[in-house]
Amino acid sequence: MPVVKAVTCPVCGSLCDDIELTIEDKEIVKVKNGCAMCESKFLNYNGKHRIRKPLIRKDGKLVKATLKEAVRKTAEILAEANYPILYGWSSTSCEATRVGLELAEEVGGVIDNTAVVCHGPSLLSVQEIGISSCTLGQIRHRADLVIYWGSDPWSAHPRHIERYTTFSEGRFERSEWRGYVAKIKASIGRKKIESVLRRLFLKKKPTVPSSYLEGRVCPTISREGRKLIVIDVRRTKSAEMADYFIQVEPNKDYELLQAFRALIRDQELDVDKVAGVPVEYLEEVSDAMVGCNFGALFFGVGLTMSRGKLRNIDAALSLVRDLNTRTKFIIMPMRGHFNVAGANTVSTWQTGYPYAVDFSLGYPRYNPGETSVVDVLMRKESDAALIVASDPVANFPRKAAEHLVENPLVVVDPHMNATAHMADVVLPSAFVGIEASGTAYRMDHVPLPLKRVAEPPRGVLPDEEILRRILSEVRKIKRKKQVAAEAQ
Amino acid sequence: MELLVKNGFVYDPLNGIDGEKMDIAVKDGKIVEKVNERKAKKIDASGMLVMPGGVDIHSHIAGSKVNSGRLLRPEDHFKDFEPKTPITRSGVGYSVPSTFTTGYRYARMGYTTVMDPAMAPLEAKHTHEEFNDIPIIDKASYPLLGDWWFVLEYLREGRIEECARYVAWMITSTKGYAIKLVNPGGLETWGFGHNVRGLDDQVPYFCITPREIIRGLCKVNKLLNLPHTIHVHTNNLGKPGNYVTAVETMKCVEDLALENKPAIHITHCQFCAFKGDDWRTLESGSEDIANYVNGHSHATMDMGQVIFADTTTMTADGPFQFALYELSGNKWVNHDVETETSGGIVPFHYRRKSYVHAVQWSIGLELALLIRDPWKIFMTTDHPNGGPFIAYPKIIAWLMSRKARGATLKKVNPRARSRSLLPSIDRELGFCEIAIMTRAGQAKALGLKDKGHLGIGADADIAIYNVNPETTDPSRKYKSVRRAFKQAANTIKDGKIVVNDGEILKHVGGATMWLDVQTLEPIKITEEMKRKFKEYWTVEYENYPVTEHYLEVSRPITVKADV
Amino acid sequence: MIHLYPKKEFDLPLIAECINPDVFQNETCEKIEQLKIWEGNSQKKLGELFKVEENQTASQPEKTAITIYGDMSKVRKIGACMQNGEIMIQGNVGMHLGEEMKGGKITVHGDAGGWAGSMMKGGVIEIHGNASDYLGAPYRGSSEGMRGGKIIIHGNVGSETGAHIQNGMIKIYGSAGQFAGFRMRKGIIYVQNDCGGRAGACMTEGTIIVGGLLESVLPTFSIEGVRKKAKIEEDEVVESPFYLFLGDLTESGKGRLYVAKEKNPHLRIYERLL
Amino acid sequence: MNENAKLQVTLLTGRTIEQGVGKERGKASMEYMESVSVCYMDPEDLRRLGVKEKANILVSTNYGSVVVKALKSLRTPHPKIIYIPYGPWANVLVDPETHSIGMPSFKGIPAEVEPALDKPLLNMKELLKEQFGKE
Repeated sequence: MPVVKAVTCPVCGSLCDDIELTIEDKEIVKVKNGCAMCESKFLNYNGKHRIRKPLIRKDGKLVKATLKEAVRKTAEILAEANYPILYGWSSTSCEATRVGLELAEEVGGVIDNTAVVCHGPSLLSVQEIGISSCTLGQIRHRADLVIYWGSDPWSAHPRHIERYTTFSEGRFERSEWRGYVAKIKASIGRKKIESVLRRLFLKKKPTVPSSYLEGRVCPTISREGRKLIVIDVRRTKSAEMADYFIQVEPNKDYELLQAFRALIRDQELDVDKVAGVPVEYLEEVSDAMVGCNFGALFFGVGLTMSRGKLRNIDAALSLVRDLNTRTKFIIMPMRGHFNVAGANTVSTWQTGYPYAVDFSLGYPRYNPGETSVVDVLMRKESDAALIVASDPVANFPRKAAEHLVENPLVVVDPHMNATAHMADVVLPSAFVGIEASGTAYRMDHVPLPLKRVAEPPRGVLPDEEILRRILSEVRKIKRKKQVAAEAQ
Repeated sequence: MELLVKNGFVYDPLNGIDGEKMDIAVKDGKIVEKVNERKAKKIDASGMLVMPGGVDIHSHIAGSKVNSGRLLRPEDHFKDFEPKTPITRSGVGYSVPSTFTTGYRYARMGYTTVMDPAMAPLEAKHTHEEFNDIPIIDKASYPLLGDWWFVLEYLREGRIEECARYVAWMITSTKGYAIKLVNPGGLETWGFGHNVRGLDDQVPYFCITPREIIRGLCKVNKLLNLPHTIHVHTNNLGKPGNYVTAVETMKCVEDLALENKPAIHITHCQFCAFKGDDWRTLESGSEDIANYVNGHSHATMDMGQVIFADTTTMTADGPFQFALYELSGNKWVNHDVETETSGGIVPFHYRRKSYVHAVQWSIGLELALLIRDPWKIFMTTDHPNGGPFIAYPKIIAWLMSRKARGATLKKVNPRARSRSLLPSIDRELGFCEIAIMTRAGQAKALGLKDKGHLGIGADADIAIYNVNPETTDPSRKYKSVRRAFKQAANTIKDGKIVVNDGEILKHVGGATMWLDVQTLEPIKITEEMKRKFKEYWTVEYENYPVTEHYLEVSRPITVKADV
Repeated sequence: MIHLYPKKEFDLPLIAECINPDVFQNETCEKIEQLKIWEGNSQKKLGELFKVEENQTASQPEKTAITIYGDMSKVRKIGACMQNGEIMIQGNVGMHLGEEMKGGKITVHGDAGGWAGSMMKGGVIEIHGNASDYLGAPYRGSSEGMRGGKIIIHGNVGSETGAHIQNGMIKIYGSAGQFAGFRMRKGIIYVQNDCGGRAGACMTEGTIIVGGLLESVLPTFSIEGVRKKAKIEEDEVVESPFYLFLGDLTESGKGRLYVAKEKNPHLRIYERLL
Repeated sequence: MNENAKLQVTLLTGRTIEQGVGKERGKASMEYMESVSVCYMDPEDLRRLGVKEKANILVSTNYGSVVVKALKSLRTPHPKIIYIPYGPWANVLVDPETHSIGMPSFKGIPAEVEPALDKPLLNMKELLKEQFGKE
């Protein structure tokens, strides 16, 4: 049975590229090294929810159509629109996004990627503060303090800790669980380890302080080696692995971050508690931050989505920047979709801006809040929509989705999702990273190749190719229009 | 297709042509002896300058760092944009332009070859993806190798030939063009937030000094027979007193030079020509550097000229960028790359009225004018570090005209003005010297045989500028010279007319040049290397190299190495 | 005096930098109708979308005045960069009203969209309804906020009012959202009623006066004392006791945050430090 | 059971590994639906509400209300904080206000929970039909 090695996993922003797939009769039958989400994707991608034929809405019902008809219909919708939106892009290849940007420019539309509802605020804050960051290997080799804030890697990026941070083996810093994992690895399979570890952590006594355990003595972070701190509104699975957990009151992250900033500048605070956490606990953590050799702060959408949004990130970026005058510290957003970083990257090199790019005046304009897709929808301004590899009906607030489904709506996706159900044209596409090759960018901006390991269903094309066909059809329509206008 | 450029004043220094009125014939993208005059498309260049297409040896135009700079500065693009036309793609400009705009703007100035000087090997795919979206101009990139763990370890152990083989593997795998060193040793040290202070400082944990790295890679460069020398951004860059480091860096490879051939390129030399103990006592170290360079033949350099404007500094020199952040308080990006290198970005505004900035401005021009041989110093702004490349015509005017220098000098910080050497320098460069500093010399230093000249067989990359050397005295009429170089009358790329009067006529894809370094015995990827790979990087060995599929227009250059 | 009447209800966003007294000045109606304006992704003439009428008046100031009747909430960049003259809008107006305005006056009898008075350098903007977010704030990535002039809002405003303000005055007679005066460097922001949390975050200098309830004071502000009154401008002083906080400590700032004592009993805990 | 029990809470929405796995199986799959039409609550709050685990509850915010299945949270204590994974059910409830930065407020929204034993839990199709009138 052929085994394909070094496959890049097209699920989350960790972009693990050590997946081994066993292929039998052109089907993936076994997945090695992957997490639960990875396995689920590789083993089930071709299930019964797959779209295999293009669909066009006729008399209120989606009916089968030819690819040519569907492309033609899509091109007509886009070419006639006065303010179309082109949204998605973070679950497809950079190559497809590249064509998508050209299409957006051609039709004078607004092109936005899912970062807008994920780490868009982080990008806005980077644009004000900058960011002290690095590739993940730096953290593996050097970090002796790792903090996850508003992020639950155990659930959203399951192998992050093992591959890149606390449990990884670096040149200057050892893995915390190496002995442990190695011993168990020898006797039982990898899958079991995870459950063993999980059970272990659950058994571990909560040495964690929280606002609900007041009156206890402030625990100290004195352990040698790599330390793990988790800060979150809930005690997540990741929190249970941590050496130190701080439970912050919902919507109070900004206050906590600012308090840390003041503390690392040796400023005194007038208050005893911040965000429900006694200041003495914070002092303990800020000492750990200043005292480490190399610290890393990972933050998730817990910061970008709660009250304060971009300003939470502003404070986090500033905190890390300030820490660099005392020690080495880096910060990184935990990017969700496997190629959301790539979508931002391509958009930036072609237009100067990472997302929410408005081409309606013939050149790129950028102002999230004005040119971002949720706002455009809330103001009911768009008059057509192309959704590529995303499911906004399932991800946007209902009010925004309402206007979206009123627009002539085209969906390019391998699966029948909520948005596809509402669409006027549905174009089935190949799974990028399984049935189509390309490039994706990891959360630290390392580009990795996506492999084609299986054949797409007959007649199903990759996003890149579908978009090229739409683009060329749009150009044909526009040329015809121009000729007609000149003839008049 | 055949093309005939008629009656221009041709400046082709590599072929000894200095302003002769002659025709240039082009066929199938190459310069040829002659073409059928009746069939060929003719360009009337009478009363105009005809030069080889411009070559830029050092300009940050693509890759992860440049793109982070773009991302960081929406306010930089906000008012400088280019709308889509039926021919061109849209984009944004100023100090970090988007890819399409970068290609168009270079082409409009008559430039056809640009080298991106800093590519983190791990992120090489990114650079190449962007290259595909930079139209018209040919490109290449230098991988950053001065702090790569393999280099540090093999050099420490004295295993120079093995080091050379790995460097060869790396250049070929990343589709790179030359060995780039940035603050050698300092970037690894920056991994824990520190820096090296000089050529003989130890790199923590690696027991090697910057001097050993520079000498080691210089030897490697020779063993591999690479077309360009090592390309060095010195230690202590941007620190007062660093001209000593620059001179020492050149000295340290003096004995490695062969038959007067260059062995080292010191890049953006302006930034390492500072004399003085601190910013207050800063003065120009250009004379000391020029004296050294005038007396030796193993070093070339480029200016790194400062332009008074708001720009975005970006280098792989992480500690330097952090120092710049502390100095300016502006936003700061740091990006360290595992086992390889680092990088940083800080927006920066060079102001006429600032003493330090005015001194820097003066240093760049002093270097270019005090170094007698134009084949040794090339015109750059270290785009965008000293200023955006669109300012090149201004620099040409300053170099060609005392009056132009005087006009700017009048407006700068008085203390800097009184200390500037410029008033004492009478030298004014001619068009031939400009042609050397902006194309011929750069192509020669890069070892690009088909570029930078108009001899038979050369690539038909030609720039035509609307200024008449017989009737225009550049010393007095520097403004018309500036105008002419800003918008080429025509730019011809691979025999196609791509620009007419500063307007883009064609969107063609430029090629990506890279070295296919062939070692005597092919590089064996041993189990040891694979093991090391797993330990050092967080990506799999198979996913590391840049496959040729990433290069839309690939132009490999085969190099036979001696190892 | 020029009167503009929208010919239809707008659905698409419009970019209308040309609606500016400096542009209209000394132009005939016919010329004004020819001015370019963007509706969605197509370029139109002003006359296609608006009825343009001229009202002959003798006095100079009125000549350079523009009055717009109707809902302009989709129309952006009205009065951008204007230096002289007057614009009056009888209705709501869209984003970027008076962006980078240097002089003159804009009056809105309705609500205004985000970024009103963005990067303003001089002149006056008076809005009788509400204004949205980023009032007077700079463009993305820039820290060059409002530098001068005056913005008066009679209704409520959204979040990040006066972000990065470097000088000038913003007076709000209603309530304000979160992060008023974010990274403020100088100038005055007055909020007569309630104010969302995090006022003055990262401010280094300048003054913020909150007359109503301030949701919370950031932990990085320290109490300086109680003041009997707070001065907004020469002839406008609020006489009521205020807590005075200094901050933001994270930026070693010396910004002054006045919070009305009576309306904010939750801040009484700070009194033990006085 | 207390019919009139109503609880004022803070709603968080976010990712769970179950939702991640379900998503990759296909957005129309049972697994996906079952992973996103739930609400994780502190057991104390369930008790206060007088409902058992897996009972239907009605969650309401200023922006809408939807029936989901109550689940006991393992990550306790977090009284008065409820958690619904990203998906069409959560979207009915979240605050669309972006504060002019493009990002709606997905976390930390004031909400109200009440028992809804008599109200059905809609499937994806029914929910979309109810919300958008399209299928």
